[in-house]
Amino acid sequence: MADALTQLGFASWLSVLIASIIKVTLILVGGSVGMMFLTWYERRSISYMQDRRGPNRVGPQGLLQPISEAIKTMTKEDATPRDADKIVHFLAPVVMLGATVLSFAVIPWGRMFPVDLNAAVLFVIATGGLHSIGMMMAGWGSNNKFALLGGMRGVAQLISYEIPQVMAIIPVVLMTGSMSLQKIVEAQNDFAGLGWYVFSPVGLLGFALFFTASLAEGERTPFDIPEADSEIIAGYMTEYSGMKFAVFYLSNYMSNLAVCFITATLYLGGGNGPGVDALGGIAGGLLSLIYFLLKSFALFFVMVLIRATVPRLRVDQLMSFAWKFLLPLVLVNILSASFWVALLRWDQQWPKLTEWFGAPSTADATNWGRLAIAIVLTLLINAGAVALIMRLTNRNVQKHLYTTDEELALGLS
Amino acid sequence: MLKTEELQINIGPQHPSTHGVFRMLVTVDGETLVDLKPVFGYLHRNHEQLGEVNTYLQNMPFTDRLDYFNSMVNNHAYARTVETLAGVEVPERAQYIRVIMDELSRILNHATAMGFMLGDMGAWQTALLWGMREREKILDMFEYVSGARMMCNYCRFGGVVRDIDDWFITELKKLMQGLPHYFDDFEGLLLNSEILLARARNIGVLPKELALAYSVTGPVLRGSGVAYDIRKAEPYAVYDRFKFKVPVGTVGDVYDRFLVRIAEMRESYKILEQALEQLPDATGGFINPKVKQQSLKAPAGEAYARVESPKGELGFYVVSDGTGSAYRYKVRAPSFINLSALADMCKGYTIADVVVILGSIDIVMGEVDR
Amino acid sequence: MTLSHLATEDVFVVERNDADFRGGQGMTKGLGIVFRKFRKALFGKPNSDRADTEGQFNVQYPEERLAIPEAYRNMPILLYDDATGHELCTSCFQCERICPPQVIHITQAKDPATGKPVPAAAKFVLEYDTCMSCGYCAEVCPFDAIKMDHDFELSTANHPELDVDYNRLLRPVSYYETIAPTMWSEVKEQAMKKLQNNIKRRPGDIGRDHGQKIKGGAPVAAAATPAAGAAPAAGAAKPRGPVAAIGKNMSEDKTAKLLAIRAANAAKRGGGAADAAPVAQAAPVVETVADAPAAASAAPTGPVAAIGQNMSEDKRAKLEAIRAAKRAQRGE
Amino acid sequence: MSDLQTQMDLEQQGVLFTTINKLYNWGRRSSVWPMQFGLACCAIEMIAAAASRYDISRFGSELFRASPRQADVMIVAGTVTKKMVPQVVRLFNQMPEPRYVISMGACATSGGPFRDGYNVVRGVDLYVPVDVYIPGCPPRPEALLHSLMTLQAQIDVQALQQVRWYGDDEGVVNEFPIPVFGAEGLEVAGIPGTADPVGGTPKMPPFVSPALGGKGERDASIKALEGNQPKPMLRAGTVTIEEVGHGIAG
Amino acid sequence: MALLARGELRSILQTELPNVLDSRWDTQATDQAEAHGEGQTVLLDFDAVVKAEAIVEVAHFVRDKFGYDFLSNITAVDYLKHGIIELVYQFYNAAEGGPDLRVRVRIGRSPEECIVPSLTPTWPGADLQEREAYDMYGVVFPGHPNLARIYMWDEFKGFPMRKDFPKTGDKYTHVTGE
Repeated sequence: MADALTQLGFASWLSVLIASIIKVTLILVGGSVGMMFLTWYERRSISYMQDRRGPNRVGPQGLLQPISEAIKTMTKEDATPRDADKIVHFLAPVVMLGATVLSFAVIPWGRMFPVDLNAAVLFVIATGGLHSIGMMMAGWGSNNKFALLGGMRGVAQLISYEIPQVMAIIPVVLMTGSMSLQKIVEAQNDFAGLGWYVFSPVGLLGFALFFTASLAEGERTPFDIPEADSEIIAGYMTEYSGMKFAVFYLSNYMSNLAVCFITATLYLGGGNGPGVDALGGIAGGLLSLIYFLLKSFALFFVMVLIRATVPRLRVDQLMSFAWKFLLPLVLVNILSASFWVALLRWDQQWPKLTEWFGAPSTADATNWGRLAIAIVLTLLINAGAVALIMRLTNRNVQKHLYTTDEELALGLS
Repeated sequence: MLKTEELQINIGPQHPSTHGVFRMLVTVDGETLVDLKPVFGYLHRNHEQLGEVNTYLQNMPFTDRLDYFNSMVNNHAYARTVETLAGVEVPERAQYIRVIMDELSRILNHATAMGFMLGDMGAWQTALLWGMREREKILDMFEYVSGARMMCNYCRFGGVVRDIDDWFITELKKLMQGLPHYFDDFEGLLLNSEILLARARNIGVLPKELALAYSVTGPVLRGSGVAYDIRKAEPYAVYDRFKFKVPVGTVGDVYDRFLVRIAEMRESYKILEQALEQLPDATGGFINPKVKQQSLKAPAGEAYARVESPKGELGFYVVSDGTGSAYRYKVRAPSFINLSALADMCKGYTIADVVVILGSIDIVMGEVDR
Repeated sequence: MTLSHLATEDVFVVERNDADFRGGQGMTKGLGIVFRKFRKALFGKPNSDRADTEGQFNVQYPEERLAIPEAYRNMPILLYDDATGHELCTSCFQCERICPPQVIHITQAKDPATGKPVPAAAKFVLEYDTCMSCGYCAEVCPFDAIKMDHDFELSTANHPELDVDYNRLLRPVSYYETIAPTMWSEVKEQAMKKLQNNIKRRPGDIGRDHGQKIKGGAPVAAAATPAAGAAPAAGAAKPRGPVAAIGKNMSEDKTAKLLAIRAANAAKRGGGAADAAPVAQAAPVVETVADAPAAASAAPTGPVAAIGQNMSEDKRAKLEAIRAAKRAQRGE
Repeated sequence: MSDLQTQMDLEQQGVLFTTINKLYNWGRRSSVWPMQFGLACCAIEMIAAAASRYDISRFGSELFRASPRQADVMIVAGTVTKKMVPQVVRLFNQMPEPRYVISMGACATSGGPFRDGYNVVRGVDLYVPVDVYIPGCPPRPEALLHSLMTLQAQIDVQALQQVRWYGDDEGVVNEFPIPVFGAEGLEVAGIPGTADPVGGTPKMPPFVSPALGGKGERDASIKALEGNQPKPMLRAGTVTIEEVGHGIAG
Repeated sequence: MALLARGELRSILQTELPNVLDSRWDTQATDQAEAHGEGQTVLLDFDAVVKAEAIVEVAHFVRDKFGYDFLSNITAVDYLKHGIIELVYQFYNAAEGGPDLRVRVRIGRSPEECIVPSLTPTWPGADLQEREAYDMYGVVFPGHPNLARIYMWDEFKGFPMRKDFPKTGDKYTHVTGE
């Protein structure tokens, strides 16, 4: 965009500045409008799952509902508890929102990239990690037992789930050979825009693991423990009202939006889809944006569906799920990803193999044989790992259930 | 070992998952619960004292407000007590109508109670709202016969206030067409859900002997493996004419109570089917016309009558001094006494489990505090 | 433990399936069921029958209403005869005595000439704010003078307004006949016969003076709230939508009639300004409002608009007049 | 609000201010978040109002906030007992302005059928000002929705420059006194003696509803109903508590 | 292990545990005389009235001997005119079903006499009911682990369910004059 402005006759520093301002504005507006739509979307869809209608009276089909809520929360009295740590209490929502908005800098909108960072994946994860600081600040600054409990739970959860989340991305990075989100999207453009990673066994498992870990990162059911209504009131947000609460709310939903965007980008091909390349230009860009939003909102629908269906886990179960279930699977997935890469991209790793078999590529549709071997091999590894871990988990549960050995034997037979 | 400090937390009286205004003084070590002290009285509205001032008939609508989910059952128990005291005959049709209402109440109570428990677990209202949906459909019918949705005030001494008509029976049959689908959906939603199993299995275990010592009744007792159901142990109304089974659990945990309640809904369905089949025609009348409702005077004496309310043994102990109102009026409220087992059930589990265990006991504060 | 009171076939142990392999299939099944419900609620036909367990169950309250069964009891009202204006109440104190929370307060009327009690009530105060809607007053009344109303839209900002006096308790017999035709037809003859007997024992205007007050248009400050609200809101109350059919349905003409009466009452109590316009228009409004889709969004302001406690008396009258005119326009 | 009201506002304030005012009111009226706070029977009807058939979410009010800090309206749904009323007042004090109270049902409004009891408060408006009262025991869910619409109508007629929470009005009370448990009943700061004795009439009048212009003051004009016969509560003997003594508790 | 008929317990106790019966209420005749007469406070006696200090022994006796292991209900009744408070214990036989078995204890109303040993150590289900009787009637249960007020606040004085508790019950309404 800066280049276009320079061509129009602006000084180079000015064009960079203008371009940046425009981008920042677009990100902020896009993020908040997306968040508002998201709240409406969640409330309406969860309503229909429960045979009711949901907000439909404020504006057409209730679309203006989030705006009215924004007006209300912004004008509501801002109460700070008397014994709170005022500065920390004030800064917590700022940190939360800041972290979320930062992550939007690298998130692509279809094929439009605000900033193409070559370590974008790391950047997203890093900004996600900032949330835990905001939560801890909120929990500590409020001087409230429930808030503190919520903050502690939140930090523990975020830190433990960041590990499987990061490691679930490694296969994608391996397969692409880059950490740039743009490269990742480009790499999924084979097969007429349908060469998404999710269609490979590695990507499928990676998708499932990443999505699950992201649910925990975004405090969505079944991992909404930091703000578990029925246990600890509103968690770390208990003492927040008015605008600060609105900022928490905003950042929560924006980070959910970010999670959906990132998942769609990493595994569902971002803005790729049939017809995007064929159209090209602005029309193609728009189509890719539509594809991208559709994918993201479909993912969010799954989140809503899960929220409407399942109860939440307990804290210890949450932890053991992260460490005993997600982490081993993620490691296995990295293993099978390296097999996949070795089979399909050995030209970069082992030149000797290239001499024997020729240069392989996923884009090369003639290499069906190698692709098939890769799929079968990784599928076997992944499926075997999943089956084994589940078996072990079941065993653990039954061990826990039955006290005596006979009963255990009975349960296992 | 690291030295840890115990933390005292107040859960309630205003807390989303205390089912009203119940307060628990919880001592935790980390997230593990060390001690739990229930605190009552936030909804103590002098029910028993008012029962000594009111005449027998005047007290009937007050019993509605005890366990406000099952006003029909409360009415039944109270009417039975006063009938025992005053020696009033009840026509057969009225008995059947009361049974129908009781079993409908049981279905709606279990449907919503399980919904509340799952809501406490964090399933975002879905199970609750599906239960509430069935409840609304049943309440429509209650409203039609009694005039009110929740506070039915339906029983009178020696019968019921209004007969059920064809509309009611047709609608009941329609309702019963739908109920099995609801049961299936409800079971499919969560019965085998891995997260529910993780949250409910082996949580809040109450062994058989302890359950008896704690005098718990209803699904909590049966979940612990004691097959004690007043409808079988001391049959009242016309319950001895129906074929139904008493579901019992084996472990006595939250999951068993959950399963027992689902099974009980299905058994209630069977009773409803049989009651509709056996329902006598209207010639016998639906109320004993000889009873003077407003100026009923019971002879001096005492009476205790109990029914199997969805929450357990609901009994009224009434002492009469021969006047038009009770001298002593005491309610044996099931959820009140079931609560005495709470502390024991919760020890050693985490805070997150406490709300689930509380939900699995299925309390109603109107009855606990009276 | 032996369970001698229970036969073994009467007991069964619930199946825990503890040993089953759990690999996420239970959760997936749950998600599937929720998605099916979602699909049925969004695209399927709305719930129309008590046997349905899926489909949209929602009734959009101010515009769509559930039919209320005849037996429904909300708050007690007193009846007066349309033709003569005589109240049915004879102040026999039966209801006051039976009332469990003791919210009925009656003062018997006295013959001004002789000072002897007359079978009519001079004052009748009912505390709506405490009434527990048990329906005993209506049950015991030997003269069928006190009945349970179906109007539940009584919320107000003014607490004293909830101690309702005679003027605001009175409804014509025709009103009750509309809301509960069968229940009234059972007692009608007997009630009217008793009323005729009582009228003979009432000298002058006693037993009718409250009705006179209404006709005179004495401003009862807060009375406009429930009643005036009822007119436009009930205008949309044509029980439409399949869910409404679940209850025992009121027929459409019955609803229209009910609206007309409510509107008339509102006009009477609201004072001169509103006079006949809303009464005349009430019935046609039913069709208009229900048919025009745009009116649906306008309707929620109906009951709401009637509140305005901050407004002065004349301002409210002005407003009422404007609204009546608008309604008349729409009706034509 | 109505055209007439709008017309009058326009003449008074000018178009811009009216627009801001309307926007402000619209924002608040369309998203009234209730506090998740149920006391007794009425709470079940409150839940029913949030359930599928009545669905309070259509009005944007389904976000029942468990924390008073984020709630706009406290629906007092059920009997307020003397043991509970300190919590109710505390919760209300914790709510940020603008805040509203809906007194749902007979018990919350006046103590309802239980008002003669020794542990029941005769109306929550003795302790916190109430915006909307709903009679009924319990009110239908529709009645709760109607009360929400009543509240919305009240919000509609508020003017930005007159609302109590923005001005520096002297008389506005923000913190309501939390009653203290005494030996014979509840004691309230500012009221001499036991303000709400057990088994007796409260010695203070209720608060004026904010919807009628109340700013936290009590309505001095209210008195007991004439010709109101007390129900004989003492049935056997006339021995008073002092004679028998209550040595065990003391 | 057998079900007992109403009144049977009294005769069994007379032979098996002769010391536990409360001699003041031994004769049936006086009780019947008290029970009649309209408007009179009643004092009914169908079952065994045992001494306060013997209640634990009797409870164990009926549990071990007859299988009445389920303590369902404890009711306190204040007979103001006679100056006594009666506690009615209702036991059930969980294995055999059937009606309840009532055991009574009669104690004076004054703080010195109003004492009954607690059943909570054996039947933890009695915990809340005994606390209720303490709160409402002022019956003290030695041996109870946590005998505190259950419904009223701790600062409160008096026992509201006793018949002599002052309840004025005058109305308070919001009608502003005429």
